[in-house]
Amino acid sequence: MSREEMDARAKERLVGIAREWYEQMRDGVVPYIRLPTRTKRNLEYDDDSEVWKYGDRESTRSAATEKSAIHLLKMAYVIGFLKQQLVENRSSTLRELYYISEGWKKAKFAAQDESNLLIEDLEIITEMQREAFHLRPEEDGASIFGPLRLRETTRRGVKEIHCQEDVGEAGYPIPNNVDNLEFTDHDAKFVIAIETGGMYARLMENGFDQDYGAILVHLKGQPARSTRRVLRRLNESLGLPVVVFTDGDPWSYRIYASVAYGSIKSAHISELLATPQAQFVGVQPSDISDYNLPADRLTEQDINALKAELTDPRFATEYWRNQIRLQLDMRLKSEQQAFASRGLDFVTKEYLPTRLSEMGVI
Amino acid sequence: MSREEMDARAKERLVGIAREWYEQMRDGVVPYIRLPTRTKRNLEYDDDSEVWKYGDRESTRSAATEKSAIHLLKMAYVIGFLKQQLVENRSSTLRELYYISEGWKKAKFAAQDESNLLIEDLEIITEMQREAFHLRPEEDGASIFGPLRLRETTRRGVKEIHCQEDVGEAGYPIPNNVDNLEFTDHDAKFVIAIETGGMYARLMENGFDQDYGAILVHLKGQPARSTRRVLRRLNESLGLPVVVFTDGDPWSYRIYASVAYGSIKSAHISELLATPQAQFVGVQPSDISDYNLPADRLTEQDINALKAELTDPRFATEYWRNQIRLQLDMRLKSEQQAFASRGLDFVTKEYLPTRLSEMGVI
Amino acid sequence: MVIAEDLAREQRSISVAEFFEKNKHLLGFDSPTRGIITTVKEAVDNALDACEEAEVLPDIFVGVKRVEDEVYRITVEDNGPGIVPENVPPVFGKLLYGSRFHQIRQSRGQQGIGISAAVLYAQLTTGTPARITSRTGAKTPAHRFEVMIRTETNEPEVISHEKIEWDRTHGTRIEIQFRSTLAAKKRLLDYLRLTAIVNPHARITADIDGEITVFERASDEVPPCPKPVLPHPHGIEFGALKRLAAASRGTVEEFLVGSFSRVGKKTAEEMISLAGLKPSRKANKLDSNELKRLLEAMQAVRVPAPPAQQCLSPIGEDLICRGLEKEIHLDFIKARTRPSAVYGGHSFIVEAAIGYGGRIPPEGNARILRFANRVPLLYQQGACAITDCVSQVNWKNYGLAQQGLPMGPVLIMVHVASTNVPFTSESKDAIASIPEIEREIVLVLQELGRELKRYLSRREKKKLQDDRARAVCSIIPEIAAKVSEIVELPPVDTTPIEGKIMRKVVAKKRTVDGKVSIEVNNYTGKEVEIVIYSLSRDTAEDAVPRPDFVDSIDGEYNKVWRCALGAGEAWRVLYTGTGEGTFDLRGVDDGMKVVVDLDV
Amino acid sequence: MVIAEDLAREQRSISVAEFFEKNKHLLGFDSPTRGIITTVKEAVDNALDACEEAEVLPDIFVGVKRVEDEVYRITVEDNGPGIVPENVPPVFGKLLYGSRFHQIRQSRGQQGIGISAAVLYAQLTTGTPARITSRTGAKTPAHRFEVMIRTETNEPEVISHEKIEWDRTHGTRIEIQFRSTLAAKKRLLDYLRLTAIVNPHARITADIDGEITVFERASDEVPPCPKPVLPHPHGIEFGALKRLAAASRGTVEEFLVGSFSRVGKKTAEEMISLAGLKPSRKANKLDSNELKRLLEAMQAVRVPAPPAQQCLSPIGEDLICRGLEKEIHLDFIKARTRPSAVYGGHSFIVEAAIGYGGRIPPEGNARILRFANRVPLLYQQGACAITDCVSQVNWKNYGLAQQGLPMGPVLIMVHVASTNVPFTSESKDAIASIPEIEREIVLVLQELGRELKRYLSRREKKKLQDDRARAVCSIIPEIAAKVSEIVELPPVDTTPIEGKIMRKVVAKKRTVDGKVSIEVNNYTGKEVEIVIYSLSRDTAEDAVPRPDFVDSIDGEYNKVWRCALGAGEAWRVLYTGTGEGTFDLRGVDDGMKVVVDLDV
Repeated sequence: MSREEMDARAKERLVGIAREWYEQMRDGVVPYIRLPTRTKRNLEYDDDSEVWKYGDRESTRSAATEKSAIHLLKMAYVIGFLKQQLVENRSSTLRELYYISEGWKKAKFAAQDESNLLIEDLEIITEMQREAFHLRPEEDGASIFGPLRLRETTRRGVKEIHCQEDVGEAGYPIPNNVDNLEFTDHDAKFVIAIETGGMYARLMENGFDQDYGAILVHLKGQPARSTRRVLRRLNESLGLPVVVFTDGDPWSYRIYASVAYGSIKSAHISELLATPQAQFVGVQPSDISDYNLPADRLTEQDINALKAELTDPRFATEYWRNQIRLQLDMRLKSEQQAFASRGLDFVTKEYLPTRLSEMGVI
Repeated sequence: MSREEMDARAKERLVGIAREWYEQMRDGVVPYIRLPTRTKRNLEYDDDSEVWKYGDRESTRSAATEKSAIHLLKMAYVIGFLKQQLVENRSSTLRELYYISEGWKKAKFAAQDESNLLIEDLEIITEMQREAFHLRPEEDGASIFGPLRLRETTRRGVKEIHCQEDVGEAGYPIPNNVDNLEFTDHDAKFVIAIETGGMYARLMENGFDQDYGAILVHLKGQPARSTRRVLRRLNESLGLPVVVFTDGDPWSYRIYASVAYGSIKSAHISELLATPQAQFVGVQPSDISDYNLPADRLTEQDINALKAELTDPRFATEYWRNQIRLQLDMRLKSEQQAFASRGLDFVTKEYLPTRLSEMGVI
Repeated sequence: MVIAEDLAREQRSISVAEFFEKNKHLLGFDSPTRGIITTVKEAVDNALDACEEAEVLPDIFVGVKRVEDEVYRITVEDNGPGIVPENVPPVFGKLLYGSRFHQIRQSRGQQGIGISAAVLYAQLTTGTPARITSRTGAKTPAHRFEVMIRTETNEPEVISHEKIEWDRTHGTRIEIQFRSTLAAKKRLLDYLRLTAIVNPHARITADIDGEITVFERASDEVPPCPKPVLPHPHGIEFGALKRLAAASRGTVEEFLVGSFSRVGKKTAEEMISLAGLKPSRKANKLDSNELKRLLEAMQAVRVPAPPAQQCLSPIGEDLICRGLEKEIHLDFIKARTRPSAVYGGHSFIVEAAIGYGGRIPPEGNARILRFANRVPLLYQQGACAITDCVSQVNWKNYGLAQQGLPMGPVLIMVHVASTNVPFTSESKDAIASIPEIEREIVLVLQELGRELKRYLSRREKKKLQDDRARAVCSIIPEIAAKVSEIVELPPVDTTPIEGKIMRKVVAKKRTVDGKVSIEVNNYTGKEVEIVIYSLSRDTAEDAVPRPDFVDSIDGEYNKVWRCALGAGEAWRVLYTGTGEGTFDLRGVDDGMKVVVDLDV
Repeated sequence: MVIAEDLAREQRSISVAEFFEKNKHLLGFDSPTRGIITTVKEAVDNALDACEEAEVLPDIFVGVKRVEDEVYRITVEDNGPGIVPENVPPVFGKLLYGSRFHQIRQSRGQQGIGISAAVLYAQLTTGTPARITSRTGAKTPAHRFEVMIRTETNEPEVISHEKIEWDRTHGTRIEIQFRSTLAAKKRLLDYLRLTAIVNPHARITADIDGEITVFERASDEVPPCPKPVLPHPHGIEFGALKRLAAASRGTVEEFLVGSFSRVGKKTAEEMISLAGLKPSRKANKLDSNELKRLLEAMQAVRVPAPPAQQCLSPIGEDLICRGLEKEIHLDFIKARTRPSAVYGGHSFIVEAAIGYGGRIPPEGNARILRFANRVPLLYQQGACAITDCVSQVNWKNYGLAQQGLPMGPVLIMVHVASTNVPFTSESKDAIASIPEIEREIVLVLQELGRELKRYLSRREKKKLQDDRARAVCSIIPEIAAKVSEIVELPPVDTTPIEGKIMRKVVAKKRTVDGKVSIEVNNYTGKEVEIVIYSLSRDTAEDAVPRPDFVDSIDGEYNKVWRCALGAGEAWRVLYTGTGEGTFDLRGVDDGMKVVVDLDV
């Protein structure tokens, strides 16, 4: 689809929402909107796309209460603004949107969170991504280092970049809008997504990308949408296996889950963001005992998060149940850099080769 | 200085510390170490280098108390480890160092903070930077976008990169060790360092770099050492004015101060990190009222931070005192993206041109 | 032996007056300031008791006047039955002399200590006698006495006695002089106000050093005077039983029936047989062992509760509310009188009230008003079972903040009426913690808590609804405006929606393709009877349903439909026409309806 | 008039026994469980008072024995002076009869109510008389009485009276029967233990239903018996003055000097002239106005505080500590007796103690022990001025946690001794809040708080020092090892440093270029006298300073130096030699020295 076609469709769908409200009010109906319930319990596995999506539970927001009426009013203002932006071919960040609402009186956002949630609602209703509304995410993009050549269409023209040869030690930074990205060539066997910068640099220093034909992707914590889309595309269009290497704690498992299955917040666009084939490397709870890693005691929050994961459909496999129960028994967690306690080379010379060949990746 | 010479000097200085202790103990003296007091009150302006440095106040850590004895023991272990690393030509992150200490029994670090502070102590004593000990910082480097060509020496060879032409929309990411960086050419009139990603993208989208010959540097909050060193070098070796554009709150003024004057934590290497000529653009407290920007009320912490700044020698100018007092009167703060409330182009078409020409930069 | 005899020489009897002179604080005379309040309280208690016994509507005067530097004259005068002259000296000049000690019934004073203690402390601080004026009826003269107490013997000493003229036909007046201060003036007025609240049939006039305050009656009915009852068999102890039996002349059966309340012939027989005694035995011939068996039997047999109706005089829910409302402005007030209950053979009734809002300060602890036998308790709030019970109740359940005591604009009033109120000390400041009484207090407070909660949540709900409806009606038009702008169509009318949300009756008229439709929706919660008027040139001959009435005026037809619409129901009429003309709905308050003519 | 006469017929006098029978709780007999404790307490108080008056070391037996289902016999027997037979019936069978009521001095019992109230309640619950055995000396027989109280008249009724044989030569034994339970057994023992603490000269043997507990004496000295004193002119009220004056036979001057304490001729003259009276006037002829002037004058003239030494008997700091330590294991104990003070003309003395650690539970509130006139206060802790004062003190200043009361393993004991302890009620459970007394209590607690703080911070400091020194001496060798490894040199010896840090005396010998040096550093805080021995083949003829003594043994020379080294001083000797041989330092404990021979 061309950019113009995409813009026209986005505008049409946004205005469609307003049109429905118009008709409701004309018929004496208090305007309302229906949305899928955005909770863990309404996540369902979609066999076709192999990702987790929202199920059939819906909730209705009707302007019959003050809170919901204000919500609809804000949504109306946002639709109006986005329509204008599309007409003028401008773009903006969510934060800017938040400040623009300053002039909207009752429809002014009280906090950034609110405008973010509202944009997610619009994504769900229109079945389009915020980028289609010309909204720029502000999240930090991650970095890529490895045998990959790509082409990025920027406002300043088309750039061709090789992610080992044309970049500095910090690698290639993933732009916000990966729709403008095209992978032209590669010499890789798999992609390894890494949670922390320290480990990313360790793999680079130790030449892991060269030795094993790996594309290193630094996730920078909970990965941004753009990072997740790049991973999915590396997997899908280049056919490369994707593995995820994180710390060994419940929050890191959620990082893996958001790469592999999509997150609850963005279940409406899981098909674009999730990489169902992504595999978890570690740190596994069993690694903590197997390698006697330096570990911290689980906090109350950690334990609660692990218990929540036991009821999370995305972790409903035997592998995860065993690992999580093991961790709840041990009451310990470790970071990925904890492998340093066994020497700086241990992770690239011992742990990863063993683990990846077990997993059948190398 | 060659890499080998640099390594030899680092090793010599580190071992020198141990030698001193050896001699103290041989003479029946409880081993000790002297360090400048690292507080705001011990910051002094150095007329020669035009930066703030530690003054003459010193504190002594003597192994006569358990806490200090443990500290010295840890320092001894770290010196031993770094000596070894230099001998073997390896490198590591602070986090890895922290995990390596696992095997050091009594000398094991209780928290990451502790190893960071200890490394800073060693920097002060040896008058060298941690990079010289082959310690990699883990901080996120910032990004550059603008008419600048540079050459980076990486483990994988030398790369030549132009920061508009050879990079994607995310710009050029600054590597951890900027000693390996060389600026080869540029077509810029000044450098603008920007606190938030949203504003960085706004300037890029609006073509501010092209229209005004600006090198955009995204600070990503409190700037990393590598970012501050890049700014200093852009100023010093290319002779470009540096301006800093942040949010309008006390924490952001500290970002400016750390660029311009150095931070308290790193006053021992201010000469390398600080850019005394850097000027503050905004958001100024007076902008909040002049442009009627959307603003939040100052919190108790904000107010305390502003009051602390009134006693900070780095803010002891009439300009800053007036601005800070004005803000304490208004009890308001604004973010830089708050300019969006006056339209998406306001900041690049109105605010920055006016402000920069007032400042004599354009 | 020498020592014991030495010691023996020191031994002697102590008069009860000496005892209480030394232990002032036990009777509430621990400070000069407090002395005034205690004196007024004792005198007013006696006045109210006397009026109640005489079935007179009390009219009481209280005066406090400075006579010299630190000396005050306290005067309390009533319109009661008066005191016969022979009794004036012992009533005022002897501790432990009175009429109510041996009676089992609710009364304010009981021990015969209070007023004579005031006389005792007055003479202790100023050396002056008490002056009492009393008259028992129109046909007798008034007598004036000056009385002191001989501390060593606890006997009255009459300093002077004369017959005088008095404008009152009956009543008593006491004047005593006290060394004191007026620091507690506010507290004294508080005491009188509280007394007025629980004695709504009394008028009290106070003259505090020239400043007059009148507490008017809230009721003109004299409450019934409680009648003495016999002791209850479950409340008797061995020593008392032994004494009663020794004084009896009849058989055991006669003794039981005649000396105890609620014991009939049958009950007495059951007790006697359970005790293994012959009913014909004389009660005064029973030995200790037999009496013990009898006592056990008396406890074992079921006996109805004592006749509380007769011996107690609760204020009643209505009069409590009236009394409180008269003196304190409140938004909400509810009172409860519990059924009578028993502890250790003594009847008691707990009454309580809870007030909210009005002029009660919205911050801080709830105000707690404690009463026992219609007497306010002013001191030692912290040591009182009432306070303790108030703290025990979980007021958070009832919508109040609580830190020990409940907080906020709340007033809690508790009245314990009993034939024997268990005070923690003779100064009668606080009720002792007796489980049976505490249980009743907690129960009544919980009942009232539930009432309060109902009130608060009704209030909260109403407020929320109003807020919400108002907000919605100001937001929906804005949504409509913005949405209309986005879809680039004329502004949409939102009045029907507003009606729906405001829970009103909404009538809409709309004409499409030559057919006029009028639709009425009753969004209120109640059935409404409405009349729809449509004045236009349309004849509406094909209207379904047909109009109840059509009136032709200058070529226009006024069509009238009547209908009853249940809550949530809709009514609709359809007829051929152009839709011009006027249209209205009647039968519902203007505030409750929205009429929208979409053809205009 | 009819009404008044009706009412008059009901009026009658109430006996004090009736009054207290009805108001059991006022004297501490509100529950059967508590009744036992109150009875034991009253009897033990009387026994201790009697022994004190007779200057006998008390030996008291307390027995509680179940005689039937719920009936207990309570026995208290002492070795006091006994009671003469004529006085036994009124002492035990009449309320308000006693020897100490009119005396101004510290005593446990005072009102003459306690023990007869116990007799009253015993007969009320079981109908049995009290049995009293008493003997006043070896030459007289013992008398046994059975006594009851006629409630209506408050007069004793002797049921039986006989002379009997008794193995005691003097003493009193009372036995009464009570309907009760033994639920409060622990509390009863607590009461006896506390009594033993504040009466360290008493031995108390308890037999609670067969279980024997003996509280032994901590002291064999009989405390002096407080002597009665005359009333203090500042503590007199008008009524009392009037009464005293009326009873006087002499002149005003004689009256003042003879009837009041601390009033000499000069003071009396000052008062009389200030009152504008003639000194020659007879006191009993003064009229009310003159007496008022005299009273004012008596208040105006400065008079020394009452003679507390004579009329009060504090326990004393030493005996308080011994009493507490005997019964409770403590790590720290400190007691303070304040100077005597006055409130309302009554002398009082506050004593207190604070204990820490030992067997006191480390969690929860501090344990508070309250005493008045050597009697423990068991009930109503919350209503007592002592508790209030404990809460008022900011214990956080003294190193204790505090939530209202201080917390942790702390015991706080407060004893108030007075000629007239102001109780909140006649059950004598709690001391009323009198500013003068509260001030003294707070002051003594603050004094003790400072002592406690000193103790705690000494303890803390010592602990820190030890911890630190131990830690340092285990870390420094590790630093040395690591540092030696880094610099690639032989391991460095760290024993001298350890000595320095452990605050020891460190002696080091080192030989460089044929010169032996011995250096001694005194790192302790005290001067030490040391002797240095160096046994080697070196003659040390050029030693500076020269050895005090050289002994030659088999070709070796034992060189001996003596010196006194002040804290922080160093001593050094230098001589030519090889440095071989042995070397030692004496005169300091092994634990206090470090000797390092760097030549070995």
